[in-house]
Parts: sequence; structure tokens; C-alpha cells
Amino acid sequence: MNALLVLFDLVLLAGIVGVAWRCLASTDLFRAVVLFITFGLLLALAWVRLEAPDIALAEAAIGAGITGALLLVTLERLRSIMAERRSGRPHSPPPDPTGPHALLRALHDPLPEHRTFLPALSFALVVGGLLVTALWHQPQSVGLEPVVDAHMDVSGVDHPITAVLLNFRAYDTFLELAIVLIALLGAWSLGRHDLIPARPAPGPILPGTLRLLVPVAVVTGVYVLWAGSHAPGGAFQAGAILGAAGILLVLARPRQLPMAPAGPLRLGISAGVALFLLVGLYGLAAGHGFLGYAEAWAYPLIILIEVAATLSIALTLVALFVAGRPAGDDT
Amino acid sequence: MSLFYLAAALFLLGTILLGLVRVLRGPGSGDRMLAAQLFGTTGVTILLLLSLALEASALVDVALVFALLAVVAAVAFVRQHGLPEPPDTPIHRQPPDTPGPERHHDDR
Amino acid sequence: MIANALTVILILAGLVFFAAGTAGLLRFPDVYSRLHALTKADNVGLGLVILGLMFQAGGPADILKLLLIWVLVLAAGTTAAHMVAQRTWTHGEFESDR
Amino acid sequence: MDGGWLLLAILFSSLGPGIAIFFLPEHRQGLRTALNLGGAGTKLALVGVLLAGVLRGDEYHFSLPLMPGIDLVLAADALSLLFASLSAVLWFVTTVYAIGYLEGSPRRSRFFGFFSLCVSATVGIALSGNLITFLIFYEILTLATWPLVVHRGTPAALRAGRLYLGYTLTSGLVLFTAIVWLTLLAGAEGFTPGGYLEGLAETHAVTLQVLFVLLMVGFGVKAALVPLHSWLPIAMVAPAPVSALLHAVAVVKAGAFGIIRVVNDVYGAELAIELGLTAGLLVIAAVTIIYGSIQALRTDDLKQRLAFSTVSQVSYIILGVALAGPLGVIGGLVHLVHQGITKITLFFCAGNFAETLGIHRISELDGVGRRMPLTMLAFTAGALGMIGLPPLAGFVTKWHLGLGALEAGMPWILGVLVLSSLLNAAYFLPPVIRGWLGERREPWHEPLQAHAGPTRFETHWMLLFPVVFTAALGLLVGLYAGLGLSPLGWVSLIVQRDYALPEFGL
Repeated sequence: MNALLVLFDLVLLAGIVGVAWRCLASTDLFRAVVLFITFGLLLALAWVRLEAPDIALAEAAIGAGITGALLLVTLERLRSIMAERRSGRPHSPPPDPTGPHALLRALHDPLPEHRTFLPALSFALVVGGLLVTALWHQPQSVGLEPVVDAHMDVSGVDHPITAVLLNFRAYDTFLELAIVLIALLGAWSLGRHDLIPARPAPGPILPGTLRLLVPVAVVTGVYVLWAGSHAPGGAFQAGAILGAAGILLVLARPRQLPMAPAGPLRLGISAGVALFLLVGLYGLAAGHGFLGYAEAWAYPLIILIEVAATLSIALTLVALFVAGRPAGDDT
Repeated sequence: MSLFYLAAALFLLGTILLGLVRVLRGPGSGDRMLAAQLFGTTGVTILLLLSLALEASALVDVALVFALLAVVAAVAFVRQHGLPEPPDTPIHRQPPDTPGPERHHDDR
Repeated sequence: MIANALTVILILAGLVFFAAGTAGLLRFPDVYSRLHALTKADNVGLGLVILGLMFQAGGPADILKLLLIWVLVLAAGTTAAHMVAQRTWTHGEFESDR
Repeated sequence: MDGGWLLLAILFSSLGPGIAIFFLPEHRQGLRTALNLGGAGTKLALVGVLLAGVLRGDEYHFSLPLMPGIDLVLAADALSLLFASLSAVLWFVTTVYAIGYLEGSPRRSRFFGFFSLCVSATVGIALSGNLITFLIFYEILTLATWPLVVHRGTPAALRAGRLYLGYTLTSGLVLFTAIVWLTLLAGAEGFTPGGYLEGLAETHAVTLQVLFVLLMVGFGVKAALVPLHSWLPIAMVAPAPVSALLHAVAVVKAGAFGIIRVVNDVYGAELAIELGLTAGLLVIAAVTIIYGSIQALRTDDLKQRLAFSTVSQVSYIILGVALAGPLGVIGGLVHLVHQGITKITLFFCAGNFAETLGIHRISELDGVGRRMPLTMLAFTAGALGMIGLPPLAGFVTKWHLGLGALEAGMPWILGVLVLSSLLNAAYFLPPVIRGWLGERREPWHEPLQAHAGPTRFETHWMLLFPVVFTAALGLLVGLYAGLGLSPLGWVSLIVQRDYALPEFGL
């Protein structure tokens, strides 16, 4: 049995390394994106083999689904910029070197191949060496499993992953949510977008499928969110699924995309982080320490935070896809 | 029994790696996207087989999410291809030849 | 015992279709024919595998969930195939993007 | 918990209005001014109450469990009162000045929101009871001042902001590592006069030295010690009230205050001398004093000159603390207040000149005395105070620093003080001389009157009143230094309680 498992792992490993190598080495950007989507799939399988269904779920939702769509959209924009540069008509003023697009320009004209090869290789070797030595001297510790299990009763949920994510190490999840928010603020700082014109899809197939898929996606999202307390699932995965449903709607766009009201949109996007902070400060004031929950209140608070986090992650992913801050007040 | 499921999963993994050839060689981007679509489906099947081989029922949820999201990339590819972006997003300038948003000749 | 046997047979049949799908993807000359190979693999191949797995499923909930997965994959497959085909038909082959 | 609520009230007296102002629409000018001045007034009153309490010797303590074993502690001792009262008084004055200065400019709700956040962080720093709380408020200060530096949004402002963040965030990281390391070693102790690290001296001498260096780098950026100071002159791009607040009250003083806390209340003077830490600090402070003055000589831009002067003046405080003797520490601490008051006067004058007559360079200062006599008078008082003419504030500081140097047996410090006073004179007197004796033939260019109409006084009253008030305060602080409640009196109280020496002659 485990001989076959080892074979399966080896093939999977070969696939991952092969796809990654081809993805990086391919000059054609589109092929790289497709390879990246496949890489996300294989990585999800790898997580499954590592007995981490939660991360496999997240990888499936974000890695294979949404990132593929985001990359494809970015590719489109990149292609039109390249086209405009090739057409050689600089109808925009010479960019301010420290302006927001400097990074984009730098991306377009990477250092010539031979000059970056040696530093990159040496850097990889050094980091690789450090990792190996670190792992080599790793004391044979039994890991945190027993510690977590010992405190499961206090955590308010009975799925160890969620207990760690939202109770014992709530601080990390809080920072992750903040990072997602900052990523969106970064995208918004690059520019504004006006009304996106309606583009009804020809033929009944796409609207019909969406009528089936979107409700199922919403129900699955809520299910994954609810299952998070006793089975693999949780806020991030649920947020990603709801975000995917949103992105599908943005893509199909039967009617003109309504201009999101700036106020409520910003509130929704920062809901996750804000609520987490409020619960944290309440814990601080109530004497349990920052982000500490009273034992009786642990479960309801965790559910509350998860719902808010799902809402903000879904909104953030759709906003990232639409890219460009709402045209509201521009202070 | 789980031996058999594992063998089937391995076989499907082999088909994915084979399919990569189409991704690498495929002349048009459409072909590549199709291959990605096939990999999505095969991925779902592998997950289902593994859920039985490793007795982890959670994997069915993962497969469900996979099935849901497989379509996002494909739709994004077809709908986004050559779509002019909203006019004033600074990263993208309106291609000079298209007069502007009222250009509705694309019926994709 | 029969359930196991049935599962094995159905899964094997499913695998055959997957193999056919991949072979078609590699061998067929143009997009449309590859589309046919691809969609066969997911709706019939996956269908048979899921049918096989239903025999092993615990309760009705699992069976329904498997069915749901199959329906979703069907929807995804048909939509993708249809749109790619329609776009190729109206706009000609996707230019190989440099 | 006794009296803790007063500390919280002080903190929230600027935090509350600040957050409220964020949500105020731009046109609600009246409400915004009311909130601003209300907040500043209540803070001033509460700090007065606290001042009376601490004078009577009451205990003020407030703590919340941040993490198991580490508490968020607010405590008020004599030293924290010094910094808190300085920032309360100067915040009130700077608010009035900022309201006048930003008349009619866009995005004032955002400005005043961050302005109040910045001051509550400063007061938080003043009142913090242990290093962890200090660090939290220290980092909040960094993030709250960045939007003020880049308020105008011009490319130059953005570049200055980037440089400012670069310096302060890296120093924050260094500080964070040092404090965590120290907490692991010695536990999250509160600030205790005389320090709480004696027990570790024998076993961890080298570690403590490394930690001290890290802490000095962490605080040195904000205290503008030489190799880490270059963000300060470039941050002069900010509007005048921000430069005034940044350099006289908030950022620079926070760094200096941090160093004072570390040397006196974490390591303790004896341990610092024993480990040879004060010697290094002395050298850096001396180098900064001379370097700052020389750089100030070389720039013609008025605000740049004031910025470099701040770089050198703050090092007086660090020089005093590094002398580690009672007299030296008195000189350093008292300069914290004197430099604050004098430097804010000079920045307000610079702001008035820029706002009313569009003057930015010293060469354009000819004959300003006739056009704006009160502002020029204030500038002269501030300049002479900085140089250290006997009756004024600067002299009190330098006199005590000199005594401290002799007491610590380092006569070369006297040389540094004399040289820097000469350099101060060299870069402060030319603007004064130009102002009063220079000839101005062509008529003045009047940007303020262009958009605000003629003003009864020489400039908008909200710009003039703060200048006159702080100049007068600078004079009083110097003349009446002997009083019990003057900064000098209060600092002697601090040192007496810390060093527990018998009453020595003033």
C-alpha cells in the first residue's frame, strides 16, 4: 500500500517540479499562466497528501480558481500596455521615476539574462543551504499537536485547525486579514475606475450556467464557513468561494456593473479587520489580554469574526479583480 | 480496495502529466486553456479517489470547491481576451484606434 | 462484495474515458475536435467514477454530494467548451500570443 | 488602579476628538475648531490636575494585561509629567497656529485627525510605565506623523515621507528586537529610578552592551543622532505647524525621552557608567552637536537651518543624560523643555514669514523687522535663547551642562559647549541682523493678503498669538528659573527623587 503511496508522491513531486520549472522558463506569458493554474492544482494534491485538507481547500479555492482569473486579467492589461509601448506613441507624459508605475516599468525591462543568473543561483544555494542546516539541527520535537489537543476544551471549537487559527494564534490571522486589506489598498492606490459598460454574453449558455453556479457557490461558501468549526473549512476558504462567485458575475456582466457605493463598500472591506480589532481590544479591556476571549464567549466570538472575515475577503477579491478604487469621494 | 483507488489516482495523475504536453506545445491559447480545463476535472476525480483511498471524507469538500472554481479561470480567459479595460485605469491606456467605450462591435 | 466489484468495473470504465480524453487532446488536429475529446472525459469519465464511488458512499448525503459535484463539473465543462468554440468560430483561431 | 482613570482621561482627551474629527466633513470648520480646542483645553486642565497630584506625591498607576506576563502600563512620575506638560502646552498653542495656518487649505479633517493622534501618542509615550507600552506608542507616533509629513502630496513631500518611513520603521524594528530581547532577559519590569538590570550586570555584561547599542540605534533615529539624522532636514517639506510639532514636541523629543528612560530608569546611571555606555553616548552627542551646527551654517533655507539646529540641540539633552551626574542630568532634562519652547517659537516665526511674506530663505529676510516687528522680536528672543545669553533659557541649560561636565570630570565637554555656542551665534545672528538692520527697497510680496485680505495685526491673529505666547514663555522660563514650578525647579525635583541626594544649592 505505502509503496504505491510513495510512487504516487514521487510522480506528484515530479509533476510539481516539472510544471514549476516550465512555468518559470516559458517566455510566452499565457502559457506561464496556464501552467501556474495547473501548478495550483498539483499543489492542492500535495497538501492533501500532507494531511492538511484545510490548506488544500484554500489552495484549491484561491490558487487554482481566483489567482488564475486574476493573472489572466493582468495579462490582458500587460498585453495592452506592451502594445501601446510597441506602437511607440508616448501619448502619456514621461512617468515620474518614483511614481507608482516605476515598478511596472522595471518589470518590463528585467536585467539581461546572464547578469541575473549568477546572483540568483548563488542566492538560491545559500538559502537552500541555510534551510537544510536548520532542518538538520531540528530537535526531534513532537510538535504542537499534544499542546493543542490539551487545550481544545477551552478553544470553543472542536476542530484543531480553527482553534489554532482563531483562538490560540488569533494574532496571525488578524495580521493576515490586514495584509489582504493592504493588498487591496495598494491596488486602489494605482487608479480609479469608472462605470464598466455592460457586455451581455452571446447565447444562453453562460447566463444559464451562472444562474446555476452562483447560488450553489454561495451555499457552498456558507457551508464551508459553518463547517470550519468542526471540519476543514473556515473564513478564508469561504471568502474565496464567495469571491469567485462575485468574479463570475463581474465577468458575465449581463447589465452594466452598478457603481459600488464607496461608503458601504469600504465598510464591508474593512469589516473583518475592524471587528477582529474590536474583539481584541474588548479582550484587552476585559482582562484576558489582547485577542483573548472569555471561555464562555469563545465560540460566538469566533463565528462572528469568521463571518466578518468571509465578507471582507469576498469583497476584497472581487474589488481586486475589478481593480481601481470606486469613483466616489477622491479625498 | 484502497490499493485500487490509489492505482486509479496514480493513473489519472499520469494523464495530467501527459496533458501537459498539449499545454506546452499547444499552438493557440485556446488549446492551453482547454488542457487546464481537463486538468481541473481530472483533479476533482483524483481528489474523490483519494478521499476513499486515505479515508478522509474532508477531501470531498475540496473536490466540491474545485468543481465550483474550475469554471472561473475558463470564463475569465474567454471573456477577458482582448477586452478593453475601463478607460481611465491608469495602468492601461485606451488603445488609440478604438474610439472609446461605446465601441460595441465585439459580440463575444 | 458485489458493491466493490461494481465500483472497480465502473471506475475502470471511467478511467478508459479519461485516457481517451487525454489521448484526444494530444492527437486531434484542431480546437473543435479536442473539445469533443475533453468534454467526453469529464462528463462520462467522471460520471462513471462517481457512480462507482456512490456504491462506497456512507449515507444518502454523500451520494447527493457526489451527484452535485458531477453536475457542477458538467456545467463547468460545457460552458468552457461552448465559449471557446464560439469564440474560435467567430474570431478565428486564438492568435498564438507572443 | 488608583488615579489610573486620570491617565486614561488624559490619553483620550486628544484621542476622542481626533477620531471624531476624522469623520467630520470638510466644511464643518466651526465644529472641528471647537473639537480641537476643546480637546487641547481639557488635556491642559487634566495635566494640571496630574501635576498637582504628583507634586503632592500621589501614586498614579493603570495597567491592562496585554499578554500573559506582559502588561500595558500607564504610570505618572515626575519625569513623565515633564514631557506630558510640555506636549500639552505646546499642543494647545500649535493647534491654534495650525488652524490659522491652514485657513482654506484642503483636507483639514484628515490633517487634524492625525494631528490629534500624534499628540495622544506623544502623551502615551510620556505616561508609559514600561518599555513595551513605550514601544507601542512609539510606533503609533511614527505612523501618525507620516501622513502629516506628506500632507501636501507634492512629489517632494512624498519622497520626504518615504525617507522618513524608511528611517523610522527600520529603527522601530531594531528597537522592537532589542526590547523583546531585554524583556526575555529581565522580564517586563516597569521603569524604576536607578534601573532594574543590576542583577544581570555580572553575567550578561556584553549582552547588555549590545542591547544598549541596539536601543540607542532605535531611539537615535528619532533623536536625530548623527549617522541617523538625515531624515529630519528633508522632512522640512511638511507644513510649518507639523515641522514645529515634529521638531519641538513630538518626534524628536520622543527619541530623546526614550534615551532618558533607558539610561535612567532601565539601566540606571551607575550601571551605565560601569559598562562604559555613557562614554560612547557622550562622544556621539558631542559629534552631533558640532556636526549639526556646522550643517546649519551651510544652508541658506531658514527651515533647513532650524532643522539642523534641532539636530544639534537635541544632542544637548543626550549629552546631559550621558554625563549621568545629577547636575548633568538636570541640564539635559531642563533643555528638553527649553529647547521645545524656543524651537517652537523659531518654527512659528519661520512659518509666519513663509505664510505672510512668502520668505523661505535667510537671504530674503532683509528689513523684515519693519514689516513684521512682533514676529521678528519673537525670532530674536528665540535665537538669543538658543545661543545661551545669560538671562535666557539656553544659558540655564548650558550652565548646568558645564557644571555637570566638571562634576563628571570631563573638561573637554566644556570645550564642546563653548564651540557649539559660538556656532549657534554664527548661524542664528545673521537672520536677526538682516531682519532688523537690512534694507528692503522693493515692496513686500503679500501672499496672505492676496487670499485672506488685510489683517489688523501684521499677520493673521491666530498666527501671531502663538508666536508671542511661546516667545514670552521662553523668556519667563529663563528669567524665573529659580521658581519651584519652573522647568528647572521641576527637574531638580525629579533628579532629587531619582538620585535621592540631599538638597544642593541651585
